[in-house]
Formats: sequence, structure tokens, C-alpha cells
Amino acid sequence: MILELLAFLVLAATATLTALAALLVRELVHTILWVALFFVALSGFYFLVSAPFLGVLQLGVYAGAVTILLLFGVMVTRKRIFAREAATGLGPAPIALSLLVLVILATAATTVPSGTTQLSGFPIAALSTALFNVYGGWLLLLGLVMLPALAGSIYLVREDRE
Amino acid sequence: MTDLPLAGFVAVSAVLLGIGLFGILTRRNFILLLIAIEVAMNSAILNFVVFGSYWNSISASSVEGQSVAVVLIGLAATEVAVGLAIVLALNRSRGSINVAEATTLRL
Amino acid sequence: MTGPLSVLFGWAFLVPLAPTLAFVVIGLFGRRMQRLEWGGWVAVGGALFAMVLGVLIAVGEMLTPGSYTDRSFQWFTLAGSGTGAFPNGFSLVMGTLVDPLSAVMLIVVTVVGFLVMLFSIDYMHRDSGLPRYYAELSLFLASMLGLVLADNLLQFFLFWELVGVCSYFLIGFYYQRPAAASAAKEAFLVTRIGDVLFLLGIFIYFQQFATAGPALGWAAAGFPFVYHSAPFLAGIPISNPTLFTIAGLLILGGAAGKSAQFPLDVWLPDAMEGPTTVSALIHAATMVAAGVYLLAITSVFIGFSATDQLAIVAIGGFTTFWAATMALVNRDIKRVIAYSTVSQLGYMVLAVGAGFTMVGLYHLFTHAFFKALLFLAAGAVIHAIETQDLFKMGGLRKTMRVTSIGFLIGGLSLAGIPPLAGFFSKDDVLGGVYLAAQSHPLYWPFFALAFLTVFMTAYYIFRAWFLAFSGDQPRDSTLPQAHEPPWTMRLPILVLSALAVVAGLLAFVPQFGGLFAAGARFPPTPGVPPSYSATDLLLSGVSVGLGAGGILTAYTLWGNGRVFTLDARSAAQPIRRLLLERYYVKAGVDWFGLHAVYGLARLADFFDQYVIDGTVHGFERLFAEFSLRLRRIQSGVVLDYAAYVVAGLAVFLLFFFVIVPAIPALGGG
Amino acid sequence: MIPILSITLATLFVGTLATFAAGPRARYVAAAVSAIFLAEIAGMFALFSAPALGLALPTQFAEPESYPWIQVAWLHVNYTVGIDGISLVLILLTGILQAVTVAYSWTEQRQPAAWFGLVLLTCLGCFGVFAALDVLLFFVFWEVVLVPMFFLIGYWGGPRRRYAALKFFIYTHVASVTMLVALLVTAFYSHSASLDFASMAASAQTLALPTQIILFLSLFFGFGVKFPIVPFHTWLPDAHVEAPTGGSVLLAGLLLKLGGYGLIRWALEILPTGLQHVAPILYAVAFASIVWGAGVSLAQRDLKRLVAYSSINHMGIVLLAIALYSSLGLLAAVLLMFAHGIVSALLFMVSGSVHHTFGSRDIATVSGITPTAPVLSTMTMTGALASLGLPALISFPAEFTALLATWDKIGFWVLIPLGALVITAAFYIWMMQRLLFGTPKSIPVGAHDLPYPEAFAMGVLVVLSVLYGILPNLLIHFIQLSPVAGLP
Repeated sequence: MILELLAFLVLAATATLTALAALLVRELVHTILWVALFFVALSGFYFLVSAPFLGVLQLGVYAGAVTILLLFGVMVTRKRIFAREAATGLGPAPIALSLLVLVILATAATTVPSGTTQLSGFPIAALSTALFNVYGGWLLLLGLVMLPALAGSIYLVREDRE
Repeated sequence: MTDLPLAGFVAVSAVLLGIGLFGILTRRNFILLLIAIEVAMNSAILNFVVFGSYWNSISASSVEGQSVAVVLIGLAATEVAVGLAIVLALNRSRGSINVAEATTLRL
Repeated sequence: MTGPLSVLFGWAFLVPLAPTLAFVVIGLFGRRMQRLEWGGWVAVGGALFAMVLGVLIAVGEMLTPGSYTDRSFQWFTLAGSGTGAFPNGFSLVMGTLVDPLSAVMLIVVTVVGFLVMLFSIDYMHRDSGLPRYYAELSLFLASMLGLVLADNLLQFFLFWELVGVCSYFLIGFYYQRPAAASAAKEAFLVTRIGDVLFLLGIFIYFQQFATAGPALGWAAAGFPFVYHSAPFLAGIPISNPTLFTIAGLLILGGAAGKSAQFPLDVWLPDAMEGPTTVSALIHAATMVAAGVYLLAITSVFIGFSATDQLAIVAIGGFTTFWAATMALVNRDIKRVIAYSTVSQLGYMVLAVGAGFTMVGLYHLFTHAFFKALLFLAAGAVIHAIETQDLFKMGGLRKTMRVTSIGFLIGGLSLAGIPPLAGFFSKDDVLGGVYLAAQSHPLYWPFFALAFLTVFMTAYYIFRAWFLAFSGDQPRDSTLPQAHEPPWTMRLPILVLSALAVVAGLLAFVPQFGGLFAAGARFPPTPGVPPSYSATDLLLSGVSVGLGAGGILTAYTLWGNGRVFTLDARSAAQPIRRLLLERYYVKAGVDWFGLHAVYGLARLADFFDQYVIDGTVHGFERLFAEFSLRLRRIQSGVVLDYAAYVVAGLAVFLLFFFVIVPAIPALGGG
Repeated sequence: MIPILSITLATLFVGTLATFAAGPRARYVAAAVSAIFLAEIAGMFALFSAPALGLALPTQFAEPESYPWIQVAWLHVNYTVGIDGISLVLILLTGILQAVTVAYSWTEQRQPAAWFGLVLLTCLGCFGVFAALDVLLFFVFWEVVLVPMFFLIGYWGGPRRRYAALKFFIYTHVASVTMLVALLVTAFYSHSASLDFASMAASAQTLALPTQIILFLSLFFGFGVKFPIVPFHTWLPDAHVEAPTGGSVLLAGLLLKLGGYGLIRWALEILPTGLQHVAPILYAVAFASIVWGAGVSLAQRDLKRLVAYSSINHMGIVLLAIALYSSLGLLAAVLLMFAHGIVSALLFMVSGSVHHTFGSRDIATVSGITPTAPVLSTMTMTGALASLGLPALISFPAEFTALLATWDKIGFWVLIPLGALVITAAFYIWMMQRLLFGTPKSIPVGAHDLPYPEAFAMGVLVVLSVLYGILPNLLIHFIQLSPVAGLP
């Protein structure tokens, strides 16, 4: 028990801090590193609540692919990424707004059922069965969304665009 | 082995969402904006997974939360891909990836 | 009733149909009928047919005194639903009713109609637009005959409106003259006021008698005047006497509009802007008499209350006097006769109001002939010398012998000189009112006014005769040389002269007089032909004396080419001016129309455009302003939009996680 | 049984499409469609009057055709069409006006295919409205009408056409949304089995009285703007002034009737109790419309504006007659709608012809047109006289019945519409005096009488107004095959 709790606390702290760090540091390349760490922390959460498949997925997709993609982005636009960032036109309002949402949601978190999460014994087989039977349509849909997204991305980055 | 309380995870998820929103609202660099969006997105996915786990502790083999999370991860990855394509296009056409300068949406 | 007469009466619908056909033919082919005098002879043919058949029917009615022949078809019907005011539904019928009253009117309308048509051929031949003239005149004749033969109030009203429209068009025949167009408008609108009242009167009768009468009620039977010869009044309970009285007054209002009775009399003198033939037919002999006819049939078939009768007597008696005063000073030969018409119609109304319905109709009968005669004679004069101003005429007796004699006979008849037609009927009216006043003291002042008018009548008509025909030569030497009119104009004048002489005496022929006696079938209204008791003889003597006095006065002042001029400082000048200005009623009506009604309309239009629409535009501007401000937040910066989204999210969250739990009514607390 | 309504709908639909596609020959297609439509209407009359054709003489809806359309758990929408005497007469009006509009605009040069197509589409919508017996179907057709009219005004209209078209669209659209909401609320609150008219009319009676009153008032607003009622009437004069002649004819002749028809079918028949409880409000609005329409007409210089305001006056009488809730009143209302359809169409054609013959519709400057244009002048007179209720012309039986019903129900209040009759006469007579009579003024050189197509269209209307004026039973007989017969 203590071990799990400890793991949870460490992961929570890591996730929060890395997220903050990713958004606050000025070096964009550092940001990518922090965010990679953030993704890893989240995958830790998934392992903790006995969702190992998702944990692996998170590591593969986010910590792996997305991070690399972001890194590519930084590299391509590299010349301009070191400029100091200006404040938004909205002033302190965004900070206040996000704080407000945070506070409310945190308050709301106290009203969730006082149950617990299951830490072990989740059959991956059940998930895969469900994914390809009950939620097969969803996956198909996902594929259908990805295809135009792919095409769109290619169109956007095409060199000889008028 | 005692399980961890649900509320803790939800609270973390809430905090992450807050951070994500903060980033979305204040960062002007398009890549940072994308990262902030990913943070917010991940907080949502976390919520799904955690609640799925919670339901699983009540009735065995409850897989809805994780299924949705799988789809969402896929979507988020797609979104990053498109987002980065936009970054590239923006960079080429305007020489800047500052979103505050891209105001062609205005009527 | 069976036999040939029944068949004849069944053909009554052909009487109005003949002029209708003439109307259609002239209307469709008029422009191509150059050789037929622009359709004039077609119209004359239609009128001739109507006259022959109409007089035949009237003779048939004389042979079967008091018979009623009603032929009708359902015009439209509404099935009843068992409840409401018309539980058995109702039907509106169209039909012909041949009875003594309509027989009298048939003679008047068809004879005068035919003669005027004939007169028109040469009188109008110089004008353009003749097809229109004959078409409208034929339509008028048809409508008037439809009105005369109507067997129910609705049909009566229908044709009543149609004759009004024909009158409107014919007054405005010279539509390029602004005065004519204006007079036509005035005539239509003033009579329209009366029509609206009349219509409401019909509604009241219709509703009141809906369930009374034969099997399923009068409404289901189509509200005819006479239904299978059942006496109308006998079976009808008058459930609401006040309403009944109001209905009578409304009918009076309608009649006053059509017959130009005070206070709706202003239009008739102005109607003289139309051709003289039109004045003779429509505004002297037939249409204006329709109001009197309406009062007559209402009093015979439905009846008036005592209050109604007093109102009718008052209106009639006062109008008699009122119109005659204005005739005293007028310079226009047609207008003098027009005022005289209004005055004479007042006599008829007076008689009907006093309860002597058939006496009123008797006066209508004689008046139609001598007044049409006067108008046609005046028309011949106008045709010859092309002016209507009495003060430019003079000495026409020498050049227009037939015309002058015709006008003289008409004038004598109007003045009530025995044994001409006007004497009998006017005396009969006065005698009847005198008789009624014995039991209704309130009638006395109106009797007195009517009696006094006899003198004025004789004076103004002979003033006109002396001015136009006596003397040596016209006062205005620039006028064209006068000449006797052609035969198509002389013949009607001669025939009407003859009728103006004998029409009164006709009543003493038993068969013809029987029409008037039989028409009095329901409420007893004796008096035609006049009987002469000692009192009556005295009255007659005095009235003839007054008439002779009037003629003498006219001779003294205007005879033999004399022209009487009132001293400019005379005390009578203001009165003369008042009369010439028509008591300023005309000016008042014009002011009311232009400033009160039109002014209010302008105000309403202003209100409509600037207040009602202004409010709409105000809202529009409000929205526009609001949107202009709102669009500023659409900066195009994605971050701003994101902020709005988050703000929306915050509000949403606030509501569901903070506000809802805090308020017990929403399920929180 | 012949599904004649669906067949008609189909032919109109195909005909409209064909007209749009026909290019410069659109007018021939439009004429053919009009002829077929009239033949189909004749068929409907035959079905109504001949039991021999396999139908008992119907009292309500002859031959309702119903097919499921949208069926989900809580929503049952059917394609239901059917007509009774009231719809039949108004459909006849649609057919007549479609034909004469096509005839009148025979020489239209600007985008003829679009013009004739839109004219046909408007009539298709009106026919649908009169035939639909399902809320959603009704609403679809109701909205279909708005769109072509918007373009007819907005493209072929006068100088301020954009303003007028938008105003027309916004006013009527706000009203129709109100109407739709009220109808749906009626259906759902009363747990109607479907959105069919019959089902709704039965179930709506179970609603509580206050609900019925509120719903009725909402419907009254929704249909009333179309009438239009004072003070929601200002879109009408503007729309008419800017609309092309054909648009005005359809607008006054048909679109205003949609309001009256809707009020009868979807408000009076569904919520009779509501109507009876708020009748005084309706009377007041009707009186206001009658007096206001007549009074403001008197002040108008623009012939079209004058006729537009007189429409407000006449439709006020229609509203009054409906509000009476009596057999006689309803009969009068339908008859009056038909009469007004014919007569206002004639008068708007007259206005259009005056405009393009003399270059202006200002009756204060153009005058004395009779010698130049005797035929046009005759048409003007007939129209004006018919409109002011001259007997032997079409309006008279209608107005007479309406006023009689008014007297019968509310007594001396009838003096208000009666008084307005005098004003009506005044502005028409005055208009004739100024425009037709007097010395010719502002007559352009080379002004000529009516061209043949226009004379033909107006001639047809004149003949019809005389025909139905002399033989009103031709209509009354059919109108009674409807709820008219069932009211007190």
C-alpha cells in the first residue's frame, strides 16, 4: 500500500512539474525534453491503475512518436524559436481563467465517488475483444479521420503550393 | 493490497488540465501551443483510464474507459501531425509561427 | 294565379334583361358600331322592349288588383347547423316581384327611360365616348328595373348600389372636366354613407326576422318581401322594439342618401355636371326616387314605428323647405330644377312618413313625368344655345316654341295648378299630412314648411321660365342662334308634356287608381285618388292660391325680360348670399373631406411610417449597433478565441459545480 | 381512388424544375404547367362534386393520403395531404393566380427561366400549404414559399428591393418560427400520437385552458404577421412597392391567404376553445387593421402602396370574420380571401401597367389616363369597384356575409367595419378621380394602352370577378364541405 501511494505521489509530482516546466522554459528544445518526461510519467499512471496496454501505447505514441514529431517541428523552425516570448494581449485574464477552472475542477474532484481504482488483475484480452468487437466502429472511424488528416498534412507541407 | 483512491487521480487530472489551459492561453509559439493542447488532452485521457479502472473495481471487465482512451490517443496523435503541418505551412508563408500574428480568420 | 297573366308576370325578368343585353352588346362592340349612332339605337331598342313589356305587366297588374307574383331562385344558400342565429341556415334569393308598387315604378322607369334614350340620340351626338354613354345608361336602366322588381331587401340593395355606380359614371361622363369628376366622387361618397346605414338596417331586419315567418324562418326562405302572399307583419313578433326603431331610422338614412334628403342632399345639385339627359332620367325621375320607393316598400311590408315616422316626416318636411330656398336665387337652369327635385322628393318622403305611403308614390309617379319634362326641355335649351346661365338667356319662346310650351306645362304642373298632374298629387300629400297632423301634433311645423314651399316652388320655376323664355331676345347676344330641336328630342318633350297633364287624372281611372289602393293592402293608407271633403277643398284652394301667387310674383319681378336686382345694401343681401353659398354646407363638406378626413389620414400615414416603422428601424439599429460592438471581439487571433472557449467552460463549470449544488431548488443543497 | 393531390404535387414539382431548366423557352413550359395544374384542380372539383366517382360527398377531407415519413420513438411525422372545401377554394385561387401571373409576365426579359421557375415554385409552396395535413409538411411548404418570394423581390424588384426583401423575410420568418414552436408544443404537450392534423385536433382538446390560450395567441401572432395585422404590417407596403408586378400579385393574392388559411386550419380548428376565450383581442386587432388600413390608404400617393394598405383593410375583415367563430363568419372569411385574391391581383397588375406605361405610379402627378389607355382605365375601375364591394362583383357576397355575421355576433360593433367601408370607397373613388379622370398630365409621349398579355391576364380576372360575383354559389357550395358546416 505504502509503495503504491508513494508511486502515485511521485508520479503526480513528476507529471505536474514536468508539464509546468515544459510550458515555462524558454528553450524550445528543453521543452521537448520536459514534455517527453511528462508523457512517461503519465504512462506510469496507466501502469499503476492496471492499464498496461495503455501504458505501452502512451510510451510508444506519445513519448516516442509525438515527441519526435515535435522535435522535428522545432528543428525546422529553429531559427526563430529562441526569441523571448511576449505576454498575450489578454493580460492576466488567461492565468485567472485557467486558475478558476483548476480550482473548480479540483473542488469537483472531492465530489467524485469515494471509490478506489483497481491496481491489478485487468485482463488485456477483454480490452482487445472489446476494441475489435464492440468498439470496432470507433476504430474504423478513427482510421477514417486519420486518412484525411494525413492527406491534409501532406497538402499543407507541399512545397510547390501556390 | 488496497487500491488507491479515485479522487487523487481526478485531482491530478484537474491540475494538468489547468496547466494545459494556462499554456493554451498564454503561449504564442505554435509548438508550445500544441504542447499545451497535448497536456490538456492527456489529462482527459488520464481521467478516462482512471475512471475505467474505477468501474473495473466495481464490476469486472469494464473496458469502456480504456477503449475510449485508445481512440483518443490515436486522435491526439493525428492532431499533432496536422498541427505540425500547419506550423510548417505557417512558417513558410509568414516566416513566423507566432499565432497572435495569424489573424486572417478575422472577418 | 294561373293563365296568361301568370305567364306574363313570369317573364318579368326580361324587363331588366333587355337593357342588360344592350349594355353587353354596346360594351363589347360599341366602338365598331359607327353606323348605328355609336350604339344609341341599340340602347333605344333595349329600352323600347323594356317599356313595352313593362307597361304590359303593369296593365296586367291593373287587371288583377292586389296580386303578388313572386318568382325567385336561390342566389346563395348556407345550410344551417342547428344553432346560432340562423339555425336553419339562410338563403339569399334573386327574383322578380310583380305587385302594385312595382307596377307603378315599372311604368315610370320604362317610359321615362325610353324617352330619355330617344332624346339622347340627337342631344348627345356631338359628344365623344358615346358607346360608353349608352352602355352606362343601359346598365343604369337595367339596374333600376332590377331594383324595382326586387323581391327582397338584399336584391334591392344590390341593384341600389349598381344604380349608384351608374350614376357615378354618368355624372362623371365629362370626366376631363375636374368639376364633373369631383361631383361624381361627391355623389358616390355621400350616397355611400346612406348605403352603409341601409345595409345595417337590412342586417337588423334579417336577424330579427330570421326565425320568424314560414316553416323554417324568413332567413331560410331568403327574406322576400312577400312569401306566398302571407301578410308580412301579421306573423312577425317584434321582439325588440328599440332595435326595430333603429332599423327604421337606418333605412331612412339610406333613403336620405339616395333621395338627397337633408343632411345628405349636398350631392344632387352638383350632380348636374352630368349630361342633362342623365339628370332627367337618373337625378329626377328614377334613381333619386328609389329612396322614396325604399321607404314605401319598407312601410308597406315591414312597417315603421311612431318614432321612425316622426323622423321621416321631419326630414321630408324640412328638406322640402330647405331645398326650395336655395332654388330661389340660383342662376343655373339645371340647378334650379335640381333643387326643385330635392324639394319635391321631400314631399314624397313627408307623405310616406305621415303614413300615406301610396300618396307618396302617387307624387313620385306624377313628379317623374313633369320633372323629366322640365329637364329635357332645359336640355333642349342648353343644346341649342350652349349655356346653362339663366341670365344669359331670354326670348327663347319665339325660337323654341315646343320647348317653351313643354317647360311651361312642366312648370305649371310643378307649381300645382289644376288640373295638371302636380296639382293632384301635391295636394294629396298636403291633405294627408294635414290629416295625420290631427292626431300627431308634432307634424304641424313640417306641414307648415311644406305648405309654405308651394309658394316658393311656383316662384322659382316661373322665375326660370320667365328668364329663359320671355322677353325679346337673349341677354347675351354672343350665344348661338336658337333653333327648335329635331324630332327625336321634340317627341319625348311632347309625350312627357301630355303625361304631365294627364298623369294626375289617371288615378281617377278605376283600374289605374286600383294600383294605389291595392298597394295599401297591409297598413291602411288611403288617399289615392284624392277625395275632396270640405277641408280638403279649402286646403286645395289655399295651395292653388299660393301657387298662383308665386307665379304672379315671378312675373312681376322677372316677366317680359325684366331683371330684378336686389339693392346692394338691402337687408336681404346676407340671406341671398347665404342661399347662393348653399348655407355654407358645401364648403363645410369640402373642408371636412380635405382637412378633417384627409388630414387625419395623412397623420395616420405619418404615424405608420415614422412611429410604427420607426420602432422597427429602432430595433434594427439597436441590433446593428450591438453587432458592431460584438464583432470587435472577433480579432482573428486564435488565442483570443481559445480564451472565449475557456471562459465559456468556466461559466459552465461554475454553474454545474458551484451554483447548482448551492441552490436547493435545482437539486443541490 | 386517385391520389390526385400527390399527383398534382409531383407535376408541379417536375414542372418547376423543367421551367428552371428550360432557358428562354421557360414561359411555354410555365404555361403548360399552369394548364395542367388547372386541369388537376378541375379534377379535384369533380371528385368533390361527384359521388359517382366512388366517393361519398365528403364533409371534411376528401381522400386524405398518408404515408409514414419520419418515424422515431417519440416523433411520428407523416406525409399526409388532404383537402376540404376551404383548401379546395384556395387551391383554385392558386391555380388561377399562377396562370394569370405567367400570362401577365409573358414578355419578361430578365432571366426568364428563373423568373417563371420562381413563380411556379411559389405556387407549388402555396399548394403544399393548402394541401398539407401534417405539421412538419405544412411548415416545409410554408418556408418553401418564402424563398422564391425573397428572390422575386430581391432580384426583379424596385430601387429599394434589398431592404424590402430582407424586411419581408425577417418579419415572416420570425412569425413562422413562432408558429412552428407553438404547433410543436401543442403536439408534444398534448401527447398527440402523430403530427397529423386529425390527431392534433383531437388531442389538443385535452390541454389545460391557459395553455390553449397561450398557444392560440402564439399561433395568432405567427399567422397574423402574414395577414398582416396592425402593428406588424409595415413589411407589406414596402414589399409591394418594391416587388415586381408578378411578385406583388402572388404576394397579395396568395401569401396573405396563407395567414388566413393557417389561422383557420391550424389555430381555429385545433384550439377552438383558445380562440373563443381571446376573441375580443382578435376583434380589437381586426378593427385596428380595418380602420388603420383604410385610413392610411387615403393618404397614399403611390398606387401600389394604396392597394397594399387596402389589403391590410380587407384582411382585417377576414380576421374579424374568423374571430367570430361562426359558420357564417368562416364562410365569409374564405369567400373574402378568394375575392381579395382575385381583386388585389387585378389591382396590382393595374399598378404595374400604370407604372410601365406612364413611368410613374404617383396618382398625384399622373392623371387623366383614360383617353390614352381606355382598356387599362376600365380594368382600374373594375378592380377598384370590386374592391370597394360593388354588388355583382366578387367581393360583395363575401363582404355582405362577413358584415352580417359580425352584426349577428357582436352587434353594433359592426359600425366600425361599416364605417371603414365608406373610407374604402373614398380612397378608391378619389384614386380614380385623380388617376383616370381630369385633364391629362404627365402622360409620356408614345404612351399606349395595355399590351396583349397584360390585357389578357387582367381580362381573365375581370371575367372571374364578374362570374363569381353573380354566381357566388359556385364557391359557397364547396366552402361548406368543411368545418364551416359544423360551427354554430
